[in-house]
Amino acid sequence: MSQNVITKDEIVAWVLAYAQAISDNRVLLTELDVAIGDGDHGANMDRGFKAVAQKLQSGGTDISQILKTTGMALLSTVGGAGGPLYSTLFLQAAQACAGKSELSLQDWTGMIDNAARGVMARGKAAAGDKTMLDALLPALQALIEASHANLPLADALLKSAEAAEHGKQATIPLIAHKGRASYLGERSAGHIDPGAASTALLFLIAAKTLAQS
Amino acid sequence: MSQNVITKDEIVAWVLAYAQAISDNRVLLTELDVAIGDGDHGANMDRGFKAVAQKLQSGGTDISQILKTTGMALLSTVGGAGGPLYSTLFLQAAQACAGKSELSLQDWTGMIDNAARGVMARGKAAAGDKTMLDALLPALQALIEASHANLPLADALLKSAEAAEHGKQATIPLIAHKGRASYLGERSAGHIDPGAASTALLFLIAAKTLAQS
Amino acid sequence: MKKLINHPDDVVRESLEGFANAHSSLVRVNLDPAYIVRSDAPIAGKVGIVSGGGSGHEPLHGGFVGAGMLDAACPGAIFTSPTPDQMLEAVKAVNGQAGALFIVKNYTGDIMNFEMAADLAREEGMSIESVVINDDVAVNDSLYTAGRRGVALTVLAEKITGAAAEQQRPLDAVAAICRQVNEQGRSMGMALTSCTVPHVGHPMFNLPEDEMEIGIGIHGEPGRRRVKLQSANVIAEMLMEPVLSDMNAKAGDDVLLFVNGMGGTPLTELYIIYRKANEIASKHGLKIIRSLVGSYVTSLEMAGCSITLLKMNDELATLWDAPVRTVALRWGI
Amino acid sequence: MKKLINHPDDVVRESLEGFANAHSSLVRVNLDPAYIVRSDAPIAGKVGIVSGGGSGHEPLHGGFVGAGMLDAACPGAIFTSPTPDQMLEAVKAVNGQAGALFIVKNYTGDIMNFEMAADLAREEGMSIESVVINDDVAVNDSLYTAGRRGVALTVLAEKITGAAAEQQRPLDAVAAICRQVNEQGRSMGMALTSCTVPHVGHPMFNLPEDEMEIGIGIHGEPGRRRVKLQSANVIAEMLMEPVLSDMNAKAGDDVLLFVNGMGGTPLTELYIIYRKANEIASKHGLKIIRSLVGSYVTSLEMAGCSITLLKMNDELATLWDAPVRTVALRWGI
Ligand SMILES: Nc1ncnc2c1ncn2[C@@H]1O[C@H](COP(=O)(O)OP(=O)(O)O)[C@@H](O)[C@H]1O
Ligand SMILES: Nc1ncnc2c1ncn2[C@@H]1O[C@H](COP(=O)(O)OP(=O)(O)O)[C@@H](O)[C@H]1O
Ligand SMILES: [Mg+2]
Ligand SMILES: [Mg+2]
Ligand SMILES: [Mg+2]
Ligand SMILES: [Mg+2]
Repeated sequence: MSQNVITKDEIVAWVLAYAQAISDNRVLLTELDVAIGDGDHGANMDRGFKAVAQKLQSGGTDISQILKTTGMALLSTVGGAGGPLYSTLFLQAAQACAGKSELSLQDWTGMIDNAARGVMARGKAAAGDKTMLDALLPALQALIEASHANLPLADALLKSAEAAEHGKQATIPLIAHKGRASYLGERSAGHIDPGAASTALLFLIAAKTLAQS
Repeated sequence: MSQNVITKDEIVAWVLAYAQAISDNRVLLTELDVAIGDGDHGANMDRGFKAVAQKLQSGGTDISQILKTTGMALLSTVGGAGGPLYSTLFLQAAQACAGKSELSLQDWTGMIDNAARGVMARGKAAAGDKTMLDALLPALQALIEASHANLPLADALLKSAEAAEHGKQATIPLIAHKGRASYLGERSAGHIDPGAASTALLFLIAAKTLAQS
Repeated sequence: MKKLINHPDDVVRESLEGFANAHSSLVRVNLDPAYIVRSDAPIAGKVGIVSGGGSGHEPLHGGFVGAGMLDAACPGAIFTSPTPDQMLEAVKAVNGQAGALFIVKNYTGDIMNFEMAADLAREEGMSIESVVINDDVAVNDSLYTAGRRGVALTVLAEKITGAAAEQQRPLDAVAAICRQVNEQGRSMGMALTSCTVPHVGHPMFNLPEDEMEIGIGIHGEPGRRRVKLQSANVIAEMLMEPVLSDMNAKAGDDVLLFVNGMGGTPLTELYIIYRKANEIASKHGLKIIRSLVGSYVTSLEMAGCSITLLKMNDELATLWDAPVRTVALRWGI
Repeated sequence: MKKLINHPDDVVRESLEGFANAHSSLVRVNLDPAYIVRSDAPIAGKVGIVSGGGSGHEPLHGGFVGAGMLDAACPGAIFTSPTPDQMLEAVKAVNGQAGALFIVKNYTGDIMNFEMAADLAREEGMSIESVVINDDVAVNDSLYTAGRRGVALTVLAEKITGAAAEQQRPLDAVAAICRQVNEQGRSMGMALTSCTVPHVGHPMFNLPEDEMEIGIGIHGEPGRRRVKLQSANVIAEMLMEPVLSDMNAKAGDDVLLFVNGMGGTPLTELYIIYRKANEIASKHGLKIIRSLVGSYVTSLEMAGCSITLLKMNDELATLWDAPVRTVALRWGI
């Protein structure tokens, strides 16, 4: 990121580091899902990102293709709600990067914007429904602001990670309106949404991997 | 028993008191059967003797008929191993008393002798197999000895109750060779046999009811 | 966690392998991607009936693959909707050139994965219809939930729809029957104990000895409320009341009464619930013309039950009675 | 104790009432004395097949009453053999003037009650034969035990014998088929958890999280030994080894492989066991020509399983395949 841009190899590193982080946090994600869901979010994401890591071992030809490979691998291995949603996230990200060999902050922001729109279209949820969007949308908002302010990429990634983490914590008091947790009604309040947790981790790993390389 | 004999009404009182004792000891008998059987001996005996008590409410015409009524009621309500065995015990006792309007010690001893033979024929068990016979046979032995020694009836009943109790306790170290407990092999040792416990109770109640009336 | 398994990662695959070994005369099993098809598929001119969902609900759905019911079932990981490629391959394997119907339980994950599969299948030129089953009256069907869940009614829908397809009715007619079943059926469930997902390794929730959960789904989630343990008769009332008040059945109507076990409840107990549910339905003037009692839509080893009422008519009764030959439901052939 | 019951005293009767309500097209139920008969009984010229035993093993035996299987079943109290008057009334209700066969599981209580019933029926002029099922290799058949227990093979014996009787074979021929099944079949079971008898109110034994019982029966009794919990594959080996070494099946023989659940074990797990048992049997050169997987001979809500192998021949296979129409086993009609 010496050039204030993200390279193809850094994208691979990001996804692989996320795969590792998912594996490390598998029990945590599972336990969050036990509390207000069905206890599979950790295992699902881990199964999916293990398959992704396998596919990305040999690197990739370009950023868009790497993200598409990731999305396709998730689609056929994760299942549940997480599968289509994370698959859509990466496939829509891929679409936004078509033809690009490196990503500026503006590119990255546009990519996350497209990804977030994809997730919203797929899941028909909105902010405050206690889903992964409650981490994803604040992260996007932080990126947009950083982009307007022309912050250095590393700072922008850090801010988006903080915003995602904040958004994740803010899911605690919410009553879920989408996904399995919504069946619990008021009993869903008092817990972090597992999808918000895995999404916050995605931005944390982006900040760690991409801002340090 | 003022005449050193047992009357028809005393027989009814004995069986009714035993029904009450079974009800009082139901949990105990059940727990003994949980340890080395299938946990139903208390419920089975209680169901049976509740039915018996119902039938005997209006007394009975003669001793043999009272005992036969008891045996028949047990046959159609107890089930399991206990049902046929206790039914046989009372039916064979009834047969031995046919035509008698009161029982001397010798009559009572002959009655128990016939009952014990019936139980042995029905269950094909022998002394030391860790069954109700291990209370029944010592009780019979004590009665025979008391009968030979011409002891007062009350003393004889007391001695038979003590012998049955002793026989019951002596089942503890035994490895069961008959009934459900035999499936446990060596794991059956260390427990009182439930059938021996219910039989010891039968002789204890006889001593209490018949020796005091 | 005490289970007859080897490793949590291998549960679904090994179970599927055992299923394939045991029932090779009725079904063919594909492992990657995982799906089960009836052994005589595809059947020319017949609408393919395809269902699927997370594993852990057995015999649903694999146990209902066969003549007169499902053409294919796609098992996901435990409590996890299957992936679109499974449905795509399955629907191709049962393609009799008359289109296919997806029977989908109403969960966000199932909806999305089946939707994506339908898109892919349509891209390959197939006609696909989907019916979403949402019979669980424990959940409000409002803007503020993912809608009512699909639970035990699914097995009735699969049986009746499968019979309609077996008669070579066209896709829209088959889908209409399935929708009719969904509209006319309601369910409600409860749990005495939690279940343990192999990957989680401990119970999903802790229920004290004197409490139960009312309004559970089939994924080990807690119910709508936790209350003191009640007798079977009171429980039957607690389940029947919301079912009856949500469905439009009136005195004189014919119904099918289905008491479903959650996996860990013995048949004896289901019949005690059935007895009371039957009494309550009869008091409401309903005529119980068909019955089903057993553990058909389960939640691993959870102890508990659900009650389903389906309002019947002559056509539904005829389709219910039609021959079926699957591992878990079989009559007439 | 968490159960869907009202009062322990009422469990068997209420469950039977629910069973009667749910299955009135297949069976008739008498409550006092308690027995279940197929709805078309008695059938002139047909040997009556009568079984029974303690309750708590459902669907055994009531679930197997119907065309091609049992004519009558007599349920006792939970884990308690029924009484002779039940068998006497049942055998009279199915008397087709061709005699009756009692299929009895080998327990002291069952033996004695059925014996007394047979005596009473013979006094009334009926021909009665009895076959005692004793397939459980966990118990030594020696002078020092009550002999091997009758466990899961019972359902196979009831199916095959029932098919023979349906063909109007005479009593001695029907009894001979039943004896053949008993001679050629062996079982062995294990438990992960105990069960709770309603009247007892607490588990029959306490099994730590990392232990299991090997060599259990079906009455909640502990097994022959307690060992550390093992994987499904090792458990399948622990059950198959004694079964194979006790039965006279050699490479090339046809067998039926039956994996039975104890009540609280999900189907998924039974198929994992089946998968390995199938592999072991195949390694021994056995040809598995028929299979059965499910909870057919249970021990209330106990978690665990048993494996049964039955050496087959053409006649047994034909009888196994013959149509059967009961609540719990049905095909061909
Ligand atoms: N409609 C939706 N839109 C966005 N995210 C959703 C939606 N439904 C569920 N999610 C997210 O998915 C997460 C659950 O994923 P996962 O456990 O993998 O799937 P499932 O709920 O099918 O078991 C939830 O925590 C939530 O963040
Ligand atoms: N063959 C036998 N002969 C004599 N008594 C026996 C025999 N088999 C079992 N019993 C007695 O029966 C008792 C068990 O009775 P019960 O629990 O009512 O029946 P079950 O064993 O059928 O559950 C045993 O404790 C034993 O004393
Ligand atoms: Mg989940
Ligand atoms: Mg007992
Ligand atoms: Mg899930
Ligand atoms: Mg018993």
